[in-house]
Amino acid sequence: MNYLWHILVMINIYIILALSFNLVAGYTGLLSLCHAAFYGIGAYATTLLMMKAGWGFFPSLLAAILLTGVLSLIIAVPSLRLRGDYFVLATLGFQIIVFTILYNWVSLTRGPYGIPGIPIPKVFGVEVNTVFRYFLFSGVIAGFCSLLLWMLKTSPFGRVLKAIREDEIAAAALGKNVSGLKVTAFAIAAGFAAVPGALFAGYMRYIDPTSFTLMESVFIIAIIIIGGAGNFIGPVVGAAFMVLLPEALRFLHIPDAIAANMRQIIYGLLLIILMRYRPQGLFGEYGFE
Amino acid sequence: MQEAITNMAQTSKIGLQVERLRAGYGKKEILRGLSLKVGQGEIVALIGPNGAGKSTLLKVIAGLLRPWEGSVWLDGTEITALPVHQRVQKGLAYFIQGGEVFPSLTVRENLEMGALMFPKAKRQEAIEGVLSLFPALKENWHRRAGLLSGGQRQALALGMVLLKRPKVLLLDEPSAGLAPKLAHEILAKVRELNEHLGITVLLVEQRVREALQVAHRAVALVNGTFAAETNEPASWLVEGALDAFFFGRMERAAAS
Amino acid sequence: MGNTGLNELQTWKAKEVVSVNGVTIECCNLTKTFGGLKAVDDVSVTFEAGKVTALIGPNGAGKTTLFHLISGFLRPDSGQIFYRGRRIDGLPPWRIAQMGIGRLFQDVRVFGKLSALDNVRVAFRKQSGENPLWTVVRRLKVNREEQTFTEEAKRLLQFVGLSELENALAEDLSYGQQKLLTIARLLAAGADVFLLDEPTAGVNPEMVRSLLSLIRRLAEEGKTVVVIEHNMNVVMEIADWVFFMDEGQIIAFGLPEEVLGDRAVRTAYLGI
Amino acid sequence: MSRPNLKSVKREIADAFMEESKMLWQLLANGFVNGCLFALTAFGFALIYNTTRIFHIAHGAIYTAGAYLCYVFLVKLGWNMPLAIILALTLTALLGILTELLVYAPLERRGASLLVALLSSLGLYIALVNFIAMVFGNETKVLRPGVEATFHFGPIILTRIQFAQVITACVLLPLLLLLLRLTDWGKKIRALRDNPTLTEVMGVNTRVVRLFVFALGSALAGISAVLSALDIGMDPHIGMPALLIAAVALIIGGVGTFEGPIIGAFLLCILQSLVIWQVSARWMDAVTFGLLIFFLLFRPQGLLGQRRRLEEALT
Repeated sequence: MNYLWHILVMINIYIILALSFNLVAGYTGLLSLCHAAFYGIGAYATTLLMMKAGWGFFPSLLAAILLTGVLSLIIAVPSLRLRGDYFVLATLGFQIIVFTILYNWVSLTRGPYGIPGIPIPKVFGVEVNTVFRYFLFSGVIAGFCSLLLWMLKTSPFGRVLKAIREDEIAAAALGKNVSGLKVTAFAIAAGFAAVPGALFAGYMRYIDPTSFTLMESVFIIAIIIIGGAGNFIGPVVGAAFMVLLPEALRFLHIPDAIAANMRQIIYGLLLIILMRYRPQGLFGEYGFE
Repeated sequence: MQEAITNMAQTSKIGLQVERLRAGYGKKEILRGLSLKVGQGEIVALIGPNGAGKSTLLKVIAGLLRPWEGSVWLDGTEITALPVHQRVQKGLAYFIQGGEVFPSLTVRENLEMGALMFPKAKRQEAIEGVLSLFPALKENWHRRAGLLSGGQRQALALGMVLLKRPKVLLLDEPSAGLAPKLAHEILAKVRELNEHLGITVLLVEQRVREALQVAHRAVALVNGTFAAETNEPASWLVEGALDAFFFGRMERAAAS
Repeated sequence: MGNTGLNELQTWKAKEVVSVNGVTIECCNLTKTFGGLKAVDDVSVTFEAGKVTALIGPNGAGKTTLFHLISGFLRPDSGQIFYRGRRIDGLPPWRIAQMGIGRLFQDVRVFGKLSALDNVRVAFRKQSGENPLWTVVRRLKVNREEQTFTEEAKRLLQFVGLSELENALAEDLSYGQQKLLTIARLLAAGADVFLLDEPTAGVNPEMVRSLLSLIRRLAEEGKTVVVIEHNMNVVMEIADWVFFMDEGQIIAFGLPEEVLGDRAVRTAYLGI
Repeated sequence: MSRPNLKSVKREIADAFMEESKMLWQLLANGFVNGCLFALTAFGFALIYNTTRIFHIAHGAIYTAGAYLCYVFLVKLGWNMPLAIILALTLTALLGILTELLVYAPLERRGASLLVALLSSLGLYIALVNFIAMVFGNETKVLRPGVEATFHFGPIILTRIQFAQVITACVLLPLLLLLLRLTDWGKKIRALRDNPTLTEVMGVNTRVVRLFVFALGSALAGISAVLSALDIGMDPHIGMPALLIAAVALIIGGVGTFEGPIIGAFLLCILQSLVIWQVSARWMDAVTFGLLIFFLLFRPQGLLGQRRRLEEALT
């Protein structure tokens, strides 16, 4: 049974990642390659605050959200005026720099050795110490995040982001502060990405930089594209699909060594095929055109 | 809408023909069912206000814009679905509005791009022919085209098109931005090429007077459709003859 | 679509829109150069409220550049622009738009994947729901406000004749309908000045009728309307005043029949 | 008593200084050799990007494929080196052509956005690299076992392969630049870079030029990959760093130019050597991508490129 709960925990984590990324990519139309960096910053910030400052899980998480949101401005403010592939490249650069820092700032992050023994989160004094409990815990948090993101997306705020995505010049001509709104959306999405980071750290009880690489950013993009960008159902379906696919391969009795590559090949081919025939993904509404 | 009546002055053979063309950009409809014939060896001037669809028509004929409906014919064969470069190989040449060149290639290289279909040995000779037309280009032989003045660039672009020795020539404002004297020379050159080589020309020109003087026939477009034509273009030079196309129903407004 | 209620529509933001005649936009000695080419060359013009002013001239005369300068998408090299006495050159486009200068682009620029209704609703100014914090914390207030906006948007859609299509995606509308939609959008944005770049181009003739009457009505309601237009029939029909531009300069202005009858204008236009 | 001691201390200092300067020379030389390799990859990438504007991430996978194809012929099948390399490069070029035919050309015909092409390219990268990893495994493979012969040039030591890398790049790169200037194909490629529409109007079949560009660019990536693999071996993930350096080299050298990426690659690799010298190899990536962001923000036209007019961006 634990196996099932484990998978659902991972789905919960990726749902928050995908929905927050959707705010940037699907709603605002900004293809960013550094969402995993924010995910990682969130994980490390929460962990370090819990372990070094001795804070509880929730205060650490809140601080991590704020920190991630603020740090995202470093890349967002200057690079949002870049267009198309230049913006993608700038965020790629940021992703790699963040990874390098996590990897090399050994005195703070222990670098490649990672941080073991992360404390188990407590809710009202109760330790979330079984997989099932963690599933409930992450489910409630994912539900809460989804609710918040849903409120954002169904609000005039979400609507004006979509308008910017469709035509930012027209949006500016209607009096919308395009750069301000873009930066806001970017920072909110980054802040939300800290949540799955904290959940991941608390669940694994060990983190190292390899969970927050460029390929993880690409994985998040793949979720959005396969499920579909620009609405609510697409990212959720995408997250479930991407987490379940390797498990499905396992059930087909494909050896683990091959299955790992095979699922990546499937993601890759799906990306190509969807871009060719259905750029808005399976359930999405926006196709990066 | 009135269909184009075609009484071609020079010859009965059709060099270029479009049939019931509808075309535009995105959802914006520019050509609204336009039909037109140009006889072989004929110079036809297209007249009409901005936005009438003259440039769009040339783009469709050249193959840069796919029409929504209708067909394009060159020397009796349909070319509606042909890619641009195949139309060029069939003898169509197109001078793009504004005189586009390759800015980072030198003048010489630009001309060589125009002369690509000649065997290498013949290129220089062909290019010399064009240079005699625009001596200023010779002076800038090794300069990057992006550094040329507007007029020189225009001349270079025209030289590249003329190098193609086309059967049908589409000219979109070839004299724009040129000094009046040079503009006149260029149009005279077009007429000369037409007379000596029998090139068919479809001409869009801001300088309506010059265009009408050089053309065998003139066609007026208004709002994406055929409005009128004449076998005596000079007759349209009379004061007020073109008002209907350019200024519409003046009298009604003046009366009110 | 009679002459219903544009004034009524505007009452709720009456403070912002002063519906009196007089000069609203004033351009003084504007110059804009693109790498040696003077696109706008020492242009001084004024546009008045309650009138339709047409800006005509050959391609490349600098008309669209002038619009870009007024709406802030380009900065003038020299010269000043005033809107109701306030200097606006140098401000970012969205600030200028917020002050009430609306702009319709040559290509329609609708928000394709948004419904017609959303295209209009997104345009309203001062939506507290555009603040992400408020949409979460003060959801009820935002929702109430949203109801008002929805009603207003529906009335605006009715005003431009698109009520039945409010749920259609903007990209599925015809070109003419999209233009009507963008005008509704400008009304929602509280525009007081309408800079319309070739509003009738590419629109089918039947739709041109309703567009023109709409434009006319905007002027009657006291808006400042400026159109760039190539179709002289249209100019004769709707313009109160005409500026003729050629090679970056205003070379003639006056009543439509005066300008179109002007010898120099005919030469520049016809090339005869 | 103290004199000899002082002398030896002095000598030690001098030795240390010599060592230090020797190391600098060696590092600079290594930077230059790497520059040679990455200039080839960057040139191939630039060839494709400048003419098609496709951000060809799959270039990295094609790079990897080049090395592994060579591995198959050379090690698995035991053929001789020239044959193996030529065959590998031919197949790499073919892979580039297939990429254009099957992935990019259909998108181009549909008029898809460049972001869509970029995402397709990303998909292709992932699929290809993982296919290679599935077939060959993730561990490092070598093309040639044993120790290489070395050459000494003053303080600098180069292995025979490194020497070959320098020679190849120093012959190929000027030759390619010359071919771009002098041949019809070169002119067509530069014309396509300048103005695709006019190129078509000049009667050039741009689709064929694009295929040619993909073939040539991929073959260059292949050459670079094989040369690198001969030196330090390969694993399925060598393509990504190569691609990233090529892309950064193009941006800092100047998008739209062909000399730019070459200069960019050399600058970048030498800078990396200096970072190793003064800071640490571990911060190399941070410096590289910091430089990328700096250029994107403050000099997007790169060292050699021309600034696009602001007004062009508006329309």
